[in-house]
Amino acid sequence: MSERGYDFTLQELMAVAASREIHDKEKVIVGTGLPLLGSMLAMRTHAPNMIAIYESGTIEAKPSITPFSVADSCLVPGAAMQGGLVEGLGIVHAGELDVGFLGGAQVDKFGNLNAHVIGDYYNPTVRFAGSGGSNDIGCGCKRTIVMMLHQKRRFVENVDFLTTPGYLTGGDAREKMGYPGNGPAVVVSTLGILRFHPVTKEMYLESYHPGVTVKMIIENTSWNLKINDDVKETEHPTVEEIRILREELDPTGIFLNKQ
Amino acid sequence: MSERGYDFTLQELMAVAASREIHDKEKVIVGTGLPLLGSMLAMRTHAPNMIAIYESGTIEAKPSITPFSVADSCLVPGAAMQGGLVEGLGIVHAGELDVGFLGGAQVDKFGNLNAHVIGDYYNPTVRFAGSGGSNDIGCGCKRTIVMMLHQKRRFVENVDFLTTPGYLTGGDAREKMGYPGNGPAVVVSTLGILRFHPVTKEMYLESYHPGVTVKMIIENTSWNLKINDDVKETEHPTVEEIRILREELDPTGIFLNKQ
Amino acid sequence: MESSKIMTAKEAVSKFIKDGMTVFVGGFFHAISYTITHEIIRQNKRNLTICQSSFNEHADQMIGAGCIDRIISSYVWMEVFGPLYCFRRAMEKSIPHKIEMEDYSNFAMTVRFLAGALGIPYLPLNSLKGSDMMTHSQWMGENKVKLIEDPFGSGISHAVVPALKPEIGYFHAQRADEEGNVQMWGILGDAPWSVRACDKVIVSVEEIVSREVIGRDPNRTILPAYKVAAVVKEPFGAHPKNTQGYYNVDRDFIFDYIKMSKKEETWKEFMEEWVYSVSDRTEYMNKYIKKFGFRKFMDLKAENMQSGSVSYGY
Amino acid sequence: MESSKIMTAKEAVSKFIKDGMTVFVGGFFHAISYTITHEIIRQNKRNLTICQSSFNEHADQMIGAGCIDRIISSYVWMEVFGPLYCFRRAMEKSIPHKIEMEDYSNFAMTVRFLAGALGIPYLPLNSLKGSDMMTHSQWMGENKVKLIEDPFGSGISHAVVPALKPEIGYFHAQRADEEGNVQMWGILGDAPWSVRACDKVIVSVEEIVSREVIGRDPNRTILPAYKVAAVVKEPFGAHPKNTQGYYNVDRDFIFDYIKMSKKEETWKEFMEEWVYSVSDRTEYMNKYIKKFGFRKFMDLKAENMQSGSVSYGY
Repeated sequence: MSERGYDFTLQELMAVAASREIHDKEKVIVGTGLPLLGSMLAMRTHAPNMIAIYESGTIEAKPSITPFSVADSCLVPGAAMQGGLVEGLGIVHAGELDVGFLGGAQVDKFGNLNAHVIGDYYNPTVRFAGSGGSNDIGCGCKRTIVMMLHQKRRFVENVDFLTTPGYLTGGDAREKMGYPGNGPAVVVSTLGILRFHPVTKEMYLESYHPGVTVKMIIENTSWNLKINDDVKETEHPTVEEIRILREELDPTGIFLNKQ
Repeated sequence: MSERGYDFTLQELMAVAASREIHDKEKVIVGTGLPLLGSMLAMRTHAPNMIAIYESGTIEAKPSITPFSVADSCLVPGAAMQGGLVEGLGIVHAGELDVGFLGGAQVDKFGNLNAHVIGDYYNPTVRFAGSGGSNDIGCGCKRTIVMMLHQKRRFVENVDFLTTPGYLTGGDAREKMGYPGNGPAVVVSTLGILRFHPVTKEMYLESYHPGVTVKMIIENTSWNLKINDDVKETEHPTVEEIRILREELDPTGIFLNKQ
Repeated sequence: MESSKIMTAKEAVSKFIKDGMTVFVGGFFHAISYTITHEIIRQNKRNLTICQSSFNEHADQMIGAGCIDRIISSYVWMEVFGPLYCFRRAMEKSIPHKIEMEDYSNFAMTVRFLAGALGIPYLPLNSLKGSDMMTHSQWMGENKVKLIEDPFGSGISHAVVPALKPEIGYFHAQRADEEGNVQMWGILGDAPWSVRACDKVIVSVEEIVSREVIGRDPNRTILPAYKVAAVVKEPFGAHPKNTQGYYNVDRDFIFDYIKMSKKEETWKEFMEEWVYSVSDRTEYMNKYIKKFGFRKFMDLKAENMQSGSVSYGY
Repeated sequence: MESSKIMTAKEAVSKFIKDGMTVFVGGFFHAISYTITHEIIRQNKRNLTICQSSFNEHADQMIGAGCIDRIISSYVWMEVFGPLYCFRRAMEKSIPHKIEMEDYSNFAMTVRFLAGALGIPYLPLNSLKGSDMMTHSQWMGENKVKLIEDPFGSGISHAVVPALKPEIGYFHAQRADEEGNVQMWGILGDAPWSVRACDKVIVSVEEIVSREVIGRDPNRTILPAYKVAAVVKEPFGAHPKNTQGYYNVDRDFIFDYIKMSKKEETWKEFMEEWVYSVSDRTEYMNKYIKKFGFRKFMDLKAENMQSGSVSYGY
């Protein structure tokens, strides 16, 4: 991709899109990979007072290098507080955090996620990691940002196993459950950015990434995807955002040059 | 009191009696006052491997001076572990401790204790401290040692308020409740030592202190107290026990010379 | 974080503690914030509900001063030091006015805060059941505690208590940075869970340290800055109680308080001398040293007993 | 206490881990006891149920070696490093034999241990409900989790999970004394509650220190000696994982494991080289340094970043 006289990759675009979902002063439970880069980028741009929290119980981590794991030793020195999982996830469960990141093998139109199996739970074709903290983050954070590979077998009518609730069957189904958190705010996929209708809670396409067409996105989604009336191209990263990602956050290209 | 050529006070006799209830290697939740002196005496005589635990979350305290409070700062340096109440009482609640000490304003014949009020709960004649950790200790410790002033208004038919369960209505009433702990093993009173019948769970007199008669004890008990067939005088402290109490544990007489 | 939360006790109490609030009060005998407690009394706060696993003379002083309507706790007393007379006068004789207490066990209180901090709605216990605390309630009624059969079929019923999440809390600790990351050691009391259960917390500390000092030993932190509304720097802020590493209990002072509080008249004299006639903690400590002398003051100060250092390197 | 609990990993596993037991395995990515894990594999333990909030390659190796029948956890994977192929082969193709996993969320697992440690019989949660983890169970059936209406009348139902109290547990930490008082810092994972929930615990540590060193900083202790059955002194006992203050993660080694484990054949080669053909951790580290060189070994070693010391005086 080349725009405005500079290059950026799809990974970089997604990291930037994730970063822009975070507001200043928010408490964010940060994962690994793109969510981590997105969060760290937000802190270096428009959200300098964002509080980075890790599942492993690290609060306000200030790593001098980019961590490789939610339990990376580099997260601990300099952190404001270090506990265990009961500290890291307890505040998620109590509804104290603003933003969490989610992913998975499948997502449906109401943002429900599957991180367990493809096929039958008791005789899986493919077995994945399981929930880890995803279910807790999906139930507890005020809002969540879902990051997904956009493929037809991943954007499905019904998930094979519901690991983490989005809006369940849509409408007020989630509200009735009384979770502390309000559900997914956005899906940043490899093809576009999708949000949820305020009443029906059904996913719709807000923007397509540079080089991607709405048609491609429809073809890569199993259900009849709703398209926003003013669907547009995803906003591009700025030169400064790309510079920070490449020079400050991933100087050796270990995170962004993988795909 | 003068026996075997030396003196001891009632307080000292009671501390020694409490000490003798503790076996080596037991985990004991230690209170203040006489229970504390009894426990420390046990560790210096027949129970050198007793583990002293405090409600305040101190495990294996090794104070160089006798603590004045369960939260005395002298308990902390040198302890094996220091946490908070959730650590101190969590292991009581989980049924991990062998012995706890209890007291109160009233006790009935099944060892139920009142530490809340004399009179009506909502309009008390006298209001006391409340449970503190007593209820937890009474429910959770494998066995408890009750220390009481032996007076008719304290050894009552029915407690005005049941703070800490002994054997409730007797027989298998306590067992049915399914507490982790098995209830009071002994009452060390200011007049004698009392235990509980293995089946009926009713309190009976095992021994009377030197200078006290069975008649005096009956007169100072509100219900028709059962007397053991071979009721005898309470065993006297040894010279060494008294020496340790006076010279090592309470050299300034602050605990034992109060009454 | 962008801004300092350091302010005086006067400012913190005035800004964050309102009449009628449910206020968590930290400390288990050790490290009780007398600086905030006395400020609440001087500012004449009214109709407070105070909660803490176990209360000492700090509750007694607020009760005598008429600040308190309700108490949620397991204990209001001063161990072997003796009873608390304002508490008794209020409970037995409605002096200065009637107060109510919702009685729990110490562990039940502690885990009510634990549940509050973790967002766990209620907790079943092995304690409480069979006691009259199950059947007697002042104002919570059906919401105080319930006896519920184990849904997992053990055949046992448990006392079930609801989570407790106070609107505001205050406590005393050894140190914090200006943003409000708090480190505490020694006896933690119902902390860390109680302070984490509060919506917002005022903390008084012996020392303010830099964020960098906090970051060198992050396992020592018991409360992160985002929960903290105000940081009050107050050396000897827990006197007459102890603060591990800083000063010991002032037993004589506590015995004197208990003696003076036996009668309303002498209790008022004590309060006039140590609370109402001083405007802040600095005046209090000046008065203390003037009255008892520098030697007595220095006797309270702690010996230096170092923890030793560990490495957090990677 | 009267006697030392120091023994070798071989002795500890032989003495305390029996076929068919439910074994808690400590560490959350950080500080996983590979020394005990490898010894379990070498001693060919069978029919174990393993439980931990989240599992990494240590589970994968035990699964591949046929030690495991059942897993209670929220996660078996290696984050961005990749999937665990023995786990997948066992779940998808019953190689080397069929295994079952009881799936919870990470927080649900963590508080199942918390409840176990505190004697709390069960806990209600905001998580889990609405997910298929509520309706799917391998062997616990009705005892896995229940949906129960809030007895305090909020109108909300909660997923309720039972306490978990494993018969035996093992974990890795920085240091312990010979009696088994364990101190740990950095990322605690599901500790301290998980290790406290176990009846008995084997701990491997980087260093043995005196009881006096433990007593200088008792807030650092996460497990008291009375819960500990064995103390195994094993420097680099968590390699290829990290131990804060001692050594960093060996990323190359983990990537290599994941690559080798894609096929059964190459997985067996890896295991032969690093587990079966060495008799203990000392031989393992000798082989490591011989193969990768002293420089690579030294690159893993942690920098010195001191916590600083505080005073516990009074």
